[in-house]
Amino acid sequence: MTAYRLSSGGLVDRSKALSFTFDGRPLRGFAGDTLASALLANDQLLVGRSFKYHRPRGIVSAGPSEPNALVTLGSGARSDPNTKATVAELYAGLTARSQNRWPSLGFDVGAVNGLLSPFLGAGFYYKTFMWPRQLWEKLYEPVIRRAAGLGRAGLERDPESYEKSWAFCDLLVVGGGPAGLMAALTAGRAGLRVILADEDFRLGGSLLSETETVDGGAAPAFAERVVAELQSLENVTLLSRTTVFGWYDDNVFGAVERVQKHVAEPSAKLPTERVWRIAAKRALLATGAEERPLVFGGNDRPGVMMAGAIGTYAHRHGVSAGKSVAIFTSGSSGYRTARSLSAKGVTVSTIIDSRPEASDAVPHGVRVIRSGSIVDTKGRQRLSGIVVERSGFEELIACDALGMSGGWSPVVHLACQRGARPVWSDALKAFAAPDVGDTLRVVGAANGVYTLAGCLRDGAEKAAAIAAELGFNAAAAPLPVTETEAEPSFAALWYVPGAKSKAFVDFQNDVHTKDLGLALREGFGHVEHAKRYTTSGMATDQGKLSNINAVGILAGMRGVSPAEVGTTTFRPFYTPVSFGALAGTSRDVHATPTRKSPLHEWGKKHGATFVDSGLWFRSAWFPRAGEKTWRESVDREVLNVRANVGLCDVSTLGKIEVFGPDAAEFLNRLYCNAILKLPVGKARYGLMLREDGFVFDDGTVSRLADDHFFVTTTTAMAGAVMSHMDYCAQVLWPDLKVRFCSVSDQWAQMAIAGPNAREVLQQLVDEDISETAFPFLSARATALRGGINARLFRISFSGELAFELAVPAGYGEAVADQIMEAGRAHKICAYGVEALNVLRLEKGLLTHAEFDGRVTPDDAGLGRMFSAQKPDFIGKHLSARYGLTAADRMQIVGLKPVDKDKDIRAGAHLLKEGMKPSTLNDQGWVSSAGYSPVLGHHIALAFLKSGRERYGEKVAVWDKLRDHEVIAEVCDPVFVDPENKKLKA
Amino acid sequence: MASLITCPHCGVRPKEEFAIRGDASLIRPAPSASDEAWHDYVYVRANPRGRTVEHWHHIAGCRRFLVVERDTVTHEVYSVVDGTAAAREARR
Amino acid sequence: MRYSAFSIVRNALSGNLNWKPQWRQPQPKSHYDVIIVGGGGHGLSTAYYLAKEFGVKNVAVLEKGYLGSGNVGRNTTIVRSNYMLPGNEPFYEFSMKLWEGLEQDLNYNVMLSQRGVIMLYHSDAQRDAYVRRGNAMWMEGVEAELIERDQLKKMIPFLNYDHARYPILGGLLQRRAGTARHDAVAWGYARGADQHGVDIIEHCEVTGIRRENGVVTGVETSNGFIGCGKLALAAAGNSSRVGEMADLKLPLESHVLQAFVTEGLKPCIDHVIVYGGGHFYISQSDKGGLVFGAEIDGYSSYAQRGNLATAEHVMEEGVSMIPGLSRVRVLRAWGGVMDMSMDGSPIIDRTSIDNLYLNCGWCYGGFKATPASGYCFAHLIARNDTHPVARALRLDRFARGYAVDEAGAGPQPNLH
Amino acid sequence: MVRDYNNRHALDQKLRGTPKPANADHLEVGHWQAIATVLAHVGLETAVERALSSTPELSLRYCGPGEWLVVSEVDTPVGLMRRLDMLCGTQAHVVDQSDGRVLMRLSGPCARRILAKGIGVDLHPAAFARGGSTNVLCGHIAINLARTGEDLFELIVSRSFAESLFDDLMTMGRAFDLSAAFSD
Repeated sequence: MTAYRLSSGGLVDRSKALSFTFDGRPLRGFAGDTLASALLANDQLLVGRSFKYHRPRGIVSAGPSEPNALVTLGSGARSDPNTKATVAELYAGLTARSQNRWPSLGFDVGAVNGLLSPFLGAGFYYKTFMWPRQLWEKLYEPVIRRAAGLGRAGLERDPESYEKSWAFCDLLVVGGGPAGLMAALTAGRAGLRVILADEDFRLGGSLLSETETVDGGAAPAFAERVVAELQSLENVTLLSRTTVFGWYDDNVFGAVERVQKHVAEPSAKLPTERVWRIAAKRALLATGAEERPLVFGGNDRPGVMMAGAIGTYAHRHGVSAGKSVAIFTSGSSGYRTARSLSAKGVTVSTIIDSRPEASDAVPHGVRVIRSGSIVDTKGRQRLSGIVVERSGFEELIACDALGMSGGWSPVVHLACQRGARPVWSDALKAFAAPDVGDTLRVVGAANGVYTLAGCLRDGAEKAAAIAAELGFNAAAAPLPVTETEAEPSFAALWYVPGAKSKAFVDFQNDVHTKDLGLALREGFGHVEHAKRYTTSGMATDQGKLSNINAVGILAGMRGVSPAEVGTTTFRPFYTPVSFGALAGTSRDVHATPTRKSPLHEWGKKHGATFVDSGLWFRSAWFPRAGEKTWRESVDREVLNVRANVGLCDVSTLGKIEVFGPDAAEFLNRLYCNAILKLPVGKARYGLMLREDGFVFDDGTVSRLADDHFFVTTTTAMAGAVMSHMDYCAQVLWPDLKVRFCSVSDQWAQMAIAGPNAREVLQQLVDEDISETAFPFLSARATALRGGINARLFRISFSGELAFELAVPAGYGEAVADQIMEAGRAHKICAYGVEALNVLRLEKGLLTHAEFDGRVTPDDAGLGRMFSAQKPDFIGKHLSARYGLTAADRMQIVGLKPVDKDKDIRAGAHLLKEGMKPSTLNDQGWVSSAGYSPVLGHHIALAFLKSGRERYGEKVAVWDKLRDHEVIAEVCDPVFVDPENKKLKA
Repeated sequence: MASLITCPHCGVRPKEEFAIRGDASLIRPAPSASDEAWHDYVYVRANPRGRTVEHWHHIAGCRRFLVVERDTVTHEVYSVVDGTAAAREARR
Repeated sequence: MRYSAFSIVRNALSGNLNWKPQWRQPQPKSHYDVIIVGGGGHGLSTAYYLAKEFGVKNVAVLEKGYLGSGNVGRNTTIVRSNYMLPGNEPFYEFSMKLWEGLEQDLNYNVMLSQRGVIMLYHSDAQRDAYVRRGNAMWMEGVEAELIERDQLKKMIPFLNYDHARYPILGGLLQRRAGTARHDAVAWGYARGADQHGVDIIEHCEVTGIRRENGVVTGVETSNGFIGCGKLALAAAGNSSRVGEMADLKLPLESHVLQAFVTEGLKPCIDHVIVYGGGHFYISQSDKGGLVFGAEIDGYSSYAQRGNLATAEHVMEEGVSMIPGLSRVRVLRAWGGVMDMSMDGSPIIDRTSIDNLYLNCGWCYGGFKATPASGYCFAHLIARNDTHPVARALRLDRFARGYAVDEAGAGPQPNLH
Repeated sequence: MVRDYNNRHALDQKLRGTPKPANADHLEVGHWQAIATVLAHVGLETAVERALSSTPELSLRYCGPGEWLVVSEVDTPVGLMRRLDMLCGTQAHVVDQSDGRVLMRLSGPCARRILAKGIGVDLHPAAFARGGSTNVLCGHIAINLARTGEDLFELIVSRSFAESLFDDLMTMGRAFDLSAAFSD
């Protein structure tokens, strides 16, 4: 027994015992404990195994910088690997497991790596495992992968939910310690909209483990009073359990709130975690400072901890890290911790001070060894003693806990995430925050102000200054009264010479001083190279404790100042953030919004199978009783449309109203074919190019009045076309008098196609829709019997006599019902996009399966639509380039299998018969293919080099990917009714 | 800039409301312009390191093309103006 | 010093004190036959192949930062040759073959891991597009497999088969594709080039290009003027800036692409998986971190950092594809500056200026191209003749109407 | 054959038969109202805005320069078109959107907090005052948002997105027991 719970004190609620397990062992802690403090209270010193050498490791810190005490919390689909025990809030029923050990934490086979360490130095893997080549994936890599990694992710579906929220404020205070609380209080009283975020579950920061008094009372009580006042202010939002992880452009911060991570039975109404995006006019970083570890032989033995952490466990959690504590310090802070521990009744035996002289007060009964250094530690899985060297003499001192205090490093992470580098300060012997302007300022210990009084003052002053800048009046309130305290002083001690065993710099990644030496020797002395070569600072703690020492050591070895070495780059995330939190609610079927057609319910009623089309659901086919495959349904639908009539929902097409005296001119410039002289009451097929001459989209243009057009786009490109039109109207031709807006959602649109279409539709409209009165490509606003506004178009995407009828979306279903009823006698059926696709394929009409962004109008057989006479339109000029007009371009053709029983599949490539497959011999590819129930065999559309000259030629349709090859005859792409007799019937 | 854009019509808006089109300094050549002029317009970009102008389409807002003048290194925004006004200005 | 198991043992026994720098830190000479601007993957591999394959040994690589400080050290390490267009596929397959012999060639373990890259499809149309691509690969003799849903479920059981917004129907797999350790590629090429006599000069920024009578004669640098016979630009995201020094205007925009890594985990993802419902892709490094990314942030940028909106979108796609990622924690995000070209494909070519050569436009596909890019660029520089697999990648393709537009998105860089 | 056609609401499937009692935070889905897009002729933006603002029955929602959604609780869609034609038919193009848009009214003490989960605009009354309206992104869906009272917001969304937006809002409001129903 070494670590234990003190008989009294701390901010834990001793009346609320919480039971939990560690590696299956039932243990007890109190409300207010972290997992780490509870483990210590139960004398569980050994918590994990290191990454490379699988060395036994214990708790080092009392916060987010923890490199060692990583556990897996929870089980099954609710496991959280790599959780830092030092920040995990204890709750009843918590289960924790150690990681990276086999078979058990106490006996880990992987520890053999430690014996092999001379061979496993930094970068050893770059120099070996190359012979024979095949063994890398088969042997070396699997072994390396299994040994590496830390916790285990089961990748099971996460049962919990997440969300996001925006927040806006005048002042964001990051960190709820003395400086942060004072800043929030000052700004809050002045009336600013303030957000105070702190990663801890209890606000107060260092006040919670502070022994000094504030306003004559205990520091935690002061914190509590301030928090209470802040809570009472309507303009202040307190976010505890919230880590600000990133600082982004425009002073926007990312923060993650652990809403229910500390709850055994989470409420379904609340998210587990919530990501905040906080847009702040000003921000104050009150993130404190990190105590530095010391790099000495055996410094990773469980029981060796940060001195301040020992203090925190004693004061905040009422836990002593040991029966006999030693402190190794390079400055005054070690003494301060020793005094506070003594005051708490924790036995401090020895202070080893690296400095020859010091004037710090020594608590009664504590031995001080000046100019001392620790060269080794004793004990197996827990510390039993330290080997102290002084003036060439070594002494073994028994102790079961050792506190390291190597001075302080301000936590300036966030301030350095947008490109500015931290600045070396000789005065602070640390890297300080750079000046990043007014929007983000650093305050308190993060600003190198280490006394309690200084922090309180700094927070109040900076917040008052910000209030004034933003036009608020911050009345000067008296500062809280504190005890007199000197700024801590320390010597920069990057590593302790004379190590008798490995002296670790980066605990988690097992980087020790020799690794850095090797890196330097091999030319990796640049701080970024050293990091990448040794992996120092790349562990889950991102080097919060180790980076500064690595820089110092490199500086020492290179004989330059730390300023010259510099730091590696600070990047989000300050501490790791879950995928789930960042994804929020956008997951699974809610990954993107869903768009539903006004005829969705109508489709459902008719048994539609739906298919995704971008954000839309579309009716794909309508299976009927007895139909076993989709093909049966589709064939029936196609044949029925060709023989009788069908109704298809085409509401998902993009629909745009275009108005204005220059509307015709605008559209004339937008499409490659002529629009200017389109008569009122007429529709026209339109083809749009990109400026580089390739087809962008196709659709129809209908002129409803001289200055009023109705334009449709494909479903897929509706948004892109609308944006393109915005660009053309606003930027390219701002002087054209044209206005337009999307009406895609206003109209339900139906295609009624087939020889009986007219008979069916005529029952709904009074207007004469005979061939003479309403011929092919007519377009008209009309009304249904019963008075509903409608638009009627004589256009066809099937080659049949067809109409498209648009009605206000809400009426879509009722009108479709009516058409189906009217069509019953005419054998109407509902048909979906699959049948639509076959119908258009039979007719040689093209979709974005053909228009893949690399196709010219001529490639597509639409060269006649390219109006060279027009002075200007998008894509005209660059269409003339050699590569777009070359004779060997691939052109659209039809394909028919020579053996009519064979199928052709989209995606196959084309080869001349008998030619060897090769990129050079590749003749083209199949863009669309399907079974034509009308013809009784498969057909396809394909792009073939110089295809139009090759009708009648036989080509190999080569689908090596699916081991499928057929011979097909090249033909005209129009398979059905090439004379358009049905269309114009 | 990469977090918030102040739209002259809609106010301060998050980045995800915009679609970025690209270089706003380009002027579409006359139909009769040379092949080289057209090539440069469609394919060549100054791609400055530092101050640049870029079209941001406020696609989830006013649907206006905005000209955002900004720095490509610091991401500082100098001005945001409506694209039509800027286009007219440029043509003058 | 040749690396081998023996050298490791021998050095270990002598306390690892005898290892030598992996490349020298030479002072620049006053003149080189070839100067390469950019000490990233492409610049270093160009130097290596120039010296080793083409006998041009009087070469310097000038790097403004530390070696490998550009995109070679900040990518998602994917290596593949699963392209569709005839202008691309032979080039990337040539690269793939070089990868497969690279470690032995360099005597440096770049940890090429041919674990397979699978691109998921979620609709019939997407499947057809991947079939087209797979067959294009086979045309070039590159193996590809179409994995259908049932088979995929066995192979990768943790994908979102049951609740996905866009159903996962299958995938296109290239088994030979995979990952490599990015930094090691830079270091391996640097060491190899150095051993062949190439001078690698770090922290040497090119500030001007000197021309006499229209011919390049050398570069002004932060270390003074250095003369050269030929000047080869391999400056990735800074290509436009370096090109500007020679009055070259390029079809490029620089954009930032973010990448991410999670905390280390025991092996759980054994392939490189690419989401077809967005742009997300993910693999697991040998150290255990899940390495992933998606699309560029969308605005032109020279800042090596990204924005939160894009990062959140990346996570949305990730969780949509693999619901079990939800509780995995993301450790770090970084940004690389991509030289996005106008058709999404790279440029390896001479320029209108004598003795000035250009290698740029890698978009976010530069890492996998590192060996072939260097080899073909070296071929061009040494022989003044385009390597056969790089013929489609010339600069004049835009003017001639031969864009190599794999995405079919047209001349807007941020759409590629 | 002549018949009456039934107009089906986009959220019919979601809300038909929902019990009416509303919680403190409530989402009321407008059952019927007339909505139109008004696009001012180039140069006449101010005149059109003046004309539209002069009619108390119409509420004006700003979309962009010279573009508004006009909402009427008293007119039929055809009636609104007629009224707008008379008001500004020579100065603007008027497009019926009554079937293409769905209006939702979010009210309650937590309305702002609910919306903050999807909308990246400062909704503090000092920044977004009563009477304000704007197009904005809510989650992944573009909407028009108006503040019609201290704790009262109206959202107008394209019909095809209405179900998705509705689902999103209910998720955003779950912590506050957000209820939903058609308006009477």
